[in-house]
Amino acid sequence: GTVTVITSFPKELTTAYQKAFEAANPGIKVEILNKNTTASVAYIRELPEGQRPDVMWASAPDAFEVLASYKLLQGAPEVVNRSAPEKIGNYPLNDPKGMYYGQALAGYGIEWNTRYLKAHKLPVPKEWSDLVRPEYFGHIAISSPSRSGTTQLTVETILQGEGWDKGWTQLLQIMGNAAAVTDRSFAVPDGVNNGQYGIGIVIDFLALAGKYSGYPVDFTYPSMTAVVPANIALIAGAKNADEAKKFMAYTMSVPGQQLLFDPKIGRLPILPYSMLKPPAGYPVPQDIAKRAKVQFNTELSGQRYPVVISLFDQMVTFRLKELQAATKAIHEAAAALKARPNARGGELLAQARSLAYTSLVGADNVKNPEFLELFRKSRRDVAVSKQLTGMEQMWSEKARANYERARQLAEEARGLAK
Amino acid sequence: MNQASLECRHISLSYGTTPVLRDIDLRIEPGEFFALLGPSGSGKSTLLRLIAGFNQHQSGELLVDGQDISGVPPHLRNIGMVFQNYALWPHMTVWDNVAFGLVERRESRDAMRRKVGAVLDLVGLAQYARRRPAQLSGGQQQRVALARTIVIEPRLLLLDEPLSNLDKQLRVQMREELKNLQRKLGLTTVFVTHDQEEAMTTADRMAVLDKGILQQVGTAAGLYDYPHNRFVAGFVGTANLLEGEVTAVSADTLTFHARGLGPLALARPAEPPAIGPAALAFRPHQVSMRPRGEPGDGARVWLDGLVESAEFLGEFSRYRVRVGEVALTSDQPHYAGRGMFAPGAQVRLGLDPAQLRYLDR
Amino acid sequence: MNQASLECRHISLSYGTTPVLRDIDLRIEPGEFFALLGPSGSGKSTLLRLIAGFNQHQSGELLVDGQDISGVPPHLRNIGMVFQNYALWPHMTVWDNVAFGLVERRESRDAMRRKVGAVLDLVGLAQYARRRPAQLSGGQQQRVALARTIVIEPRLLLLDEPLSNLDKQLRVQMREELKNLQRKLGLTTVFVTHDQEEAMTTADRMAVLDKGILQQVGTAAGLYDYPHNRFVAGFVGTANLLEGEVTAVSADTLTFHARGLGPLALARPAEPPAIGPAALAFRPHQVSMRPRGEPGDGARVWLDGLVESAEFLGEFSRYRVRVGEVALTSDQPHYAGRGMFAPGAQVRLGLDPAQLRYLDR
Amino acid sequence: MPATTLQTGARARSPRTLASPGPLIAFGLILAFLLCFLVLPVGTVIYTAFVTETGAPTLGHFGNFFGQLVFRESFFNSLWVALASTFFASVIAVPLAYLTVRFEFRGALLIQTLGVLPLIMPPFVGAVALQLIFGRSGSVNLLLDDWLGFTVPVMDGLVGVTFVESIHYFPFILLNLVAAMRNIDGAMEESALNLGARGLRLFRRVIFPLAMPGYLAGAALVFVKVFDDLGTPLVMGVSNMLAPQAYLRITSVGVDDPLGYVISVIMIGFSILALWLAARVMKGRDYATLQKGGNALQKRRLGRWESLLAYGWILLVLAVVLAPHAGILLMSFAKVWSFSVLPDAYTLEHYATVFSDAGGMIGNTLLYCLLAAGLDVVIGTAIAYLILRTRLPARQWLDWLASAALAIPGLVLAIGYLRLFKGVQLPGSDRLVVQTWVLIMLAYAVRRLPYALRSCMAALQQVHVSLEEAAQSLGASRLSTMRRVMVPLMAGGILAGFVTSFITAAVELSATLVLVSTESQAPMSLGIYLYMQSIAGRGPGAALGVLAVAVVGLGTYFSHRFVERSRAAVQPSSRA
Ligand SMILES: Nc1ncnc2c1ncn2[C@@H]1O[C@H](COP(=O)(O)OP(=O)(O)OP(=O)(O)O)[C@@H](O)[C@H]1O
Ligand SMILES: Nc1ncnc2c1ncn2[C@@H]1O[C@H](COP(=O)(O)OP(=O)(O)OP(=O)(O)O)[C@@H](O)[C@H]1O
Ligand SMILES: [Mg+2]
Ligand SMILES: [Mg+2]
Repeated sequence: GTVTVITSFPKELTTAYQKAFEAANPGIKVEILNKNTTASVAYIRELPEGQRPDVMWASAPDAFEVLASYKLLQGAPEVVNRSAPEKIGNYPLNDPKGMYYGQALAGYGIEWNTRYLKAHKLPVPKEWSDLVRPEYFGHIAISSPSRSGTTQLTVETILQGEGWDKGWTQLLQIMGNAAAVTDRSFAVPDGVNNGQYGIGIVIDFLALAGKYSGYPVDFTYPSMTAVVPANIALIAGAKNADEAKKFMAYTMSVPGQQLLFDPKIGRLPILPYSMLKPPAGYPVPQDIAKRAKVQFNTELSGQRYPVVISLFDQMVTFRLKELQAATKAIHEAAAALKARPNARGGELLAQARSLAYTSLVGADNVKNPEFLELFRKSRRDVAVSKQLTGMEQMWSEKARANYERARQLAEEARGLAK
Repeated sequence: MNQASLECRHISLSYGTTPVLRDIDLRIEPGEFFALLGPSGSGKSTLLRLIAGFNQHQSGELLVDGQDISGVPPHLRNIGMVFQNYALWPHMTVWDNVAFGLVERRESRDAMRRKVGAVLDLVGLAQYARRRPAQLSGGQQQRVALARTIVIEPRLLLLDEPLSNLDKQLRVQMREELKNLQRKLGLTTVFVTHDQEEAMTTADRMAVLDKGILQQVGTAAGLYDYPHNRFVAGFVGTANLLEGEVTAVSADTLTFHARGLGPLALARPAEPPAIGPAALAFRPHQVSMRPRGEPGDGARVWLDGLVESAEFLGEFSRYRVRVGEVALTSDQPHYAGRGMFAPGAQVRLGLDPAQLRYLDR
Repeated sequence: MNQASLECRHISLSYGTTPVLRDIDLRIEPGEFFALLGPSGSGKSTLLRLIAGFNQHQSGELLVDGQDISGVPPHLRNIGMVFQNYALWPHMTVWDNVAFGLVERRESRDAMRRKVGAVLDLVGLAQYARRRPAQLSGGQQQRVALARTIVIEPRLLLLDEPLSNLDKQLRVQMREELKNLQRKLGLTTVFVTHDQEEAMTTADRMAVLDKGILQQVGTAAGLYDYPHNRFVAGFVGTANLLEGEVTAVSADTLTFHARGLGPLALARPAEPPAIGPAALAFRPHQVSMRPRGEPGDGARVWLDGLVESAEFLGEFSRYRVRVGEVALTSDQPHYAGRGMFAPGAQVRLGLDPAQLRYLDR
Repeated sequence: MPATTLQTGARARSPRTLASPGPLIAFGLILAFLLCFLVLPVGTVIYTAFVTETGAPTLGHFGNFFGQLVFRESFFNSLWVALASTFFASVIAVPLAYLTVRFEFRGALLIQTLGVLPLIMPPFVGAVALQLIFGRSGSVNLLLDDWLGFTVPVMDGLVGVTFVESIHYFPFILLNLVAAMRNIDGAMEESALNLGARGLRLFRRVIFPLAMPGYLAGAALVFVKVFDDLGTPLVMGVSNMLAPQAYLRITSVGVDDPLGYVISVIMIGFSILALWLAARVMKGRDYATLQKGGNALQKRRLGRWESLLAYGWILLVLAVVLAPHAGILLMSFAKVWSFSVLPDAYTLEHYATVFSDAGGMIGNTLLYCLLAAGLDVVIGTAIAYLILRTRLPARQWLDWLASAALAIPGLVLAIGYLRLFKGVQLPGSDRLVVQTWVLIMLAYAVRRLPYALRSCMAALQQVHVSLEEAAQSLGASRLSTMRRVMVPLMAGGILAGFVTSFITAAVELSATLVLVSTESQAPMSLGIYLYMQSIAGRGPGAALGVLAVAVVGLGTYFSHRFVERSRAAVQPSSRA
């Protein structure tokens, strides 16, 4: 029979698995349906039972959550390779509810273009905190967490690592240096590769693929990172569930995992390296996870997910211009004050910083279950939608006002430094 | 034979709020060759387009062979029309333009070749068959438009100034051919023309249209000799009109008081007009003209006048002669070598009482 | 005043390999009103377009006021042209169409309003100023085209059948206005027409073109009375042509052997033709017609004939009369009530020797 | 014949309507098509905008929309960008069209074809290529920085979007304008010349107004397209515009935000408004010039300086608008191209990579797009005819409906298809409709219909109605008149419509992504997307892009050749 796999993964990866699996299982054909995550979810949802593809294979955990919530996934615990660990760092490899399973690992980090950094005489950043420095102004790219589940995890990692308030301050400072917040996660590594951006906050395999393809780029995992699984799941109402399970099992088997080391794929396996033959110098996920300072709390992440992405969009994605302007003014004021300190100026600058880099939602608020509950409700309810859009509108207005005020204060401060 | 009668019953049409045709009542007999005359903008084209099905009347009935065809779409009417602006298809050759209607009628290739060839010969364009309309002169284009329509032998043929861009010779020849064709096929034909001679020579009957109103319908001689009103008198041929009043009618004379000229004692016509305002109409070529000195015969009424201008028109010369306060036109046959009256010459004009018409409208 | 002379020197032009104008040699004097006659497709439009600058002659010179303007682009020639197909701009109102040239000449608003108003009055379209061309009748469109051109008072005015779609009355009126305008402005004007009467009444001189060759140039009477060749005789007015041979010329008589008719003894004209093949031409209205019984006068040559057909043309009736083996045309003035000769009638035709022309080409 | 007359005469009593069944049937068929493949599918998705969670109708979402700062901003940004892009696109297209149509111009055909190429810029590749050339670290800026020490941020923010949109969509204007100008009767120009107009004034007062239907068709398309365009702002990272906002909200995984659909509805409304305004401008005017045998505009010679200027301008414009294509070409041969003016090294490998896949994809693209574009011009011509030549009530609705497709995100349409045709089997087989390529083709046809429609309308507006009446009076039925007279006369415009539909369908992605149900159905646009989704695949993606451009470009060139040739026959044989 034919196993239909719906996936957002690049062709190199899917083709490699397709060939290897077909060779290992004569008589079973693999049909790859390549769609982006949104299209995949829509496609599966709209097909009648019995006509759906068999396997969903993608990075973003949120897509799987959505499919699960529509009862479009079907547990298949028997395919899980028991040799794999239960958790990577603090992150459970498989869905606690047993609907989808980690098949490979990926970590978020910093990618940079060496030529670009050289041309702009910039040092190589190592940690998230490096990115707040003024010299990186206008050189950083990130994709929006509302568009990319993995970016959301990165943001959440920072928030959990630094604490809500401090985390937002750092995040906003980094974002003030951003050149762009892209809507496609792929745009970030792509932009770094071709030199449009100097630095990108990206998922490791995309950066590594660039590096192995000969681009002048490099990648590092900051100490505060999360290693998260890419998932695979069996779709409910699949045409060909039995053979599909075979395919899923294959991807998690030793030969299946070994494929991940291919330079064009460049992903981290879930199996311990003792069972595989990793190339020399290949990053070890367990090590990265161990190094990481964060104890990632999946539940917390899940709870405040809608708040975080919405807040991020209102404060950063849609207000990037204003945030950039404020940050620029702050950097300039800081530089000026450093050369000629001025007490009043310092005060104003501090005020500006606090205005620009403070989250509009307090740490208490996010812990308030009612507040969180509001974001869980369906936006199709007019009243809810009204409340939510009212909230978003308020954030948006406030963010704009704050950034504007911060810019003015910083300029004032800079004026005082003369 | 393909004869069809055409009848318009109380047809009215307006473009927006502008009335263009008003209560047109007209019957054209099967096989008749009917001319439509009228000044520019009087609604002639509109009437033809209405018959062909491109305009819709707001009231009235349009009957062909007694059947109301108001709702029939143009292509089912089998009414051929030659458009005033030719409307040739620029993307087709002359041949294809002409063959168009035959193709629609699924004629055999042979029949088509024969018919198109014949009609192109008829209009004298056989050697232009492979050209496109843009490569033809205006008159040639007009002939293509004509050929295209007559080749399908419609049951009713509408011609909107089909010969206006042709020279006289070709025109005469074409209209003779048209007439022959019409006779041969018994085609009921309605055609619009500005050329009075054309109308008179070819048409069995004709109608004069003015401001959307049918002024008079009749034979050429009928309209020419017995116009119903001033408009027709002036429009069909040239007419001298003396405005004035019939003041008295006796047993054998009639007194007409012409404005600017004074009373005239005239012979009483068979059907004398009513006492009251009227116009006296007569044709310029029916006016005799003599030098002032020469004696006139008694059968005519003689008026003294002064030549104001003289024009040579080929067959005749046309004089404007001032008589009292009015200017009359007089046409005199032209003979080479024989002198013309010069402007300023003193002359006498003789009116033939039998040719005078009294118009009260 | 704006008078310009126009001279064509040995101008030839072909479309591809088809020669359309051949060695045209023509001089038009400043202020002259010049008519161009010729059958359809003879090259009249081509010649006008050439003068206006839209066609390029392959050889020869085109001089205006003595200067060769062959290379001057059309918009700099200041030569107004009325196109045979009107070429009105459909997206502009009548007013805008007419004002177009004035706008190009940067006239003041006031002057523009005045001039456009005046010319629209002239062509009788003042109340149509706000319409678009598509809402006008054919004749109205033609008048707009005319107005648009004369309003700019060009130094040379070219008219390509400017009145062909107008009725007779309007035509007469328009051509009088044209003529007045032309006189007032002293505009040198060349116009193409199919209407011989039009050409004769308005033009100072005229030229007849056939197959791209200038056949004759002269005044109306000159062409009419003394045509150079058969073509001109037949084209300007109607002519009876008797083919045959001049067999003898004596002191006061001349013998013409007409084909199909036999020898005729005629008075010797002042400039007698050479012995040899020739044609005898005379005008239908110069042919007297009597019933066979009536005696004819001795000044004419009388021939017996048989009426073949009769047509009523308004001012006169036209008869085809068979004489021997040829058919002659005879026009007789029409009088209401007076009978016409019926087909089949036995008649005598009288030719006036003074009006006979001998043509050897 | 009399029998037919009798029947028809009896049936059609009312004197007002020439009710022959043909137009009614056409109207019905088109309406059914639009209902099935546009209104209903979209309705099943977009009704969310009008209902609450429980399904009760509401307009509350619209209220919520207008309260939002982001949306007001987005609206004005979109409007501004659309207006500016229309303006710049006109600046590019109008001179190109005028120069090549009215003057004897070497390579006019080539220029007109090259002028269409920008449309064939596969999404993603085009943006990437443009970044490589004009981006912050693109070739141009690197050179500028090296030599002059400054950079030009043409690719940033709204300016960037405007720049990209202008050079991407000006062919809409070019194509339609060229077709329209070719339809002008030469005598129109001659009489203007004769009255002393020339050069720019002649163009402004006569030629351009007469070509107005074509220009407006093109400009309206550019405006609406840019207003509704998603791809460009998305890849340029500008989210404060309407289309991205709608997209972001509709596609955020797991969030079913009705505001996304509200935005879609608003975009549809606004697009229709724009088209309606364009139609108003034309209303009551007449553009038909082809009537008396019709001579086309004559080509004239340019003077030496004039031609120097003209060629200079054209080369400049072409250099800018073809930059992305140069970029793609370089990319397809590049080993690595990063932060440098030109690639580091070249290779043919990428072509080898894609070659195995390319055949099938080219075939699919041609199959879907030719069918879709064919369907579009047929429907487009029919709608144009119904609107301009019949008095059917509500015929204008067909136009509005069809044009609404411009504003509908491909994703929405595709989801609608899946939803509407769920479980429907292909007649005569057990295959599901949703798993065949038919839906992909139909989605293309529906989404590109507005392009074809605008062109067909423009073309028909220029044909004098008496040409058609003449055919009818010779016994040609409406259908036959269409086929034998109208369609040949409209050929230029129809071709323009066909080409635009074809080209834009060839690069359509959003609906494709959802609707492709097996690998073997993938068209080139999807292939390119897939390759471009991986770093290592950029080269092969670009190579496939080059193939796409070549295939579609050749198609365009030959169709131009075809029309030009049939036109040459109409031109007078000699002009000295
Ligand atoms: N573009 C062309 N290509 C080839 N031949 C042409 C072209 N235009 C005109 N002709 C031919 O040139 C000849 C002269 O044409 P022209 O238009 O000058 O005639 P005309 O005297 O104006 O005739 P009409 O009185 O019918 O308008 C005609 O035989 C015509 O067929
Ligand atoms: N589309 C239209 N809208 C408004 N008025 C129109 C329209 N078409 C024609 N007319 C007017 O209707 C009247 C009659 O037009 P029609 O074309 O029937 O005249 P015609 O008798 O054929 O004149 P001509 O001899 O000049 O061709 C004219 O006054 C014209 O201006
Ligand atoms: Mg008319
Ligand atoms: Mg002509």
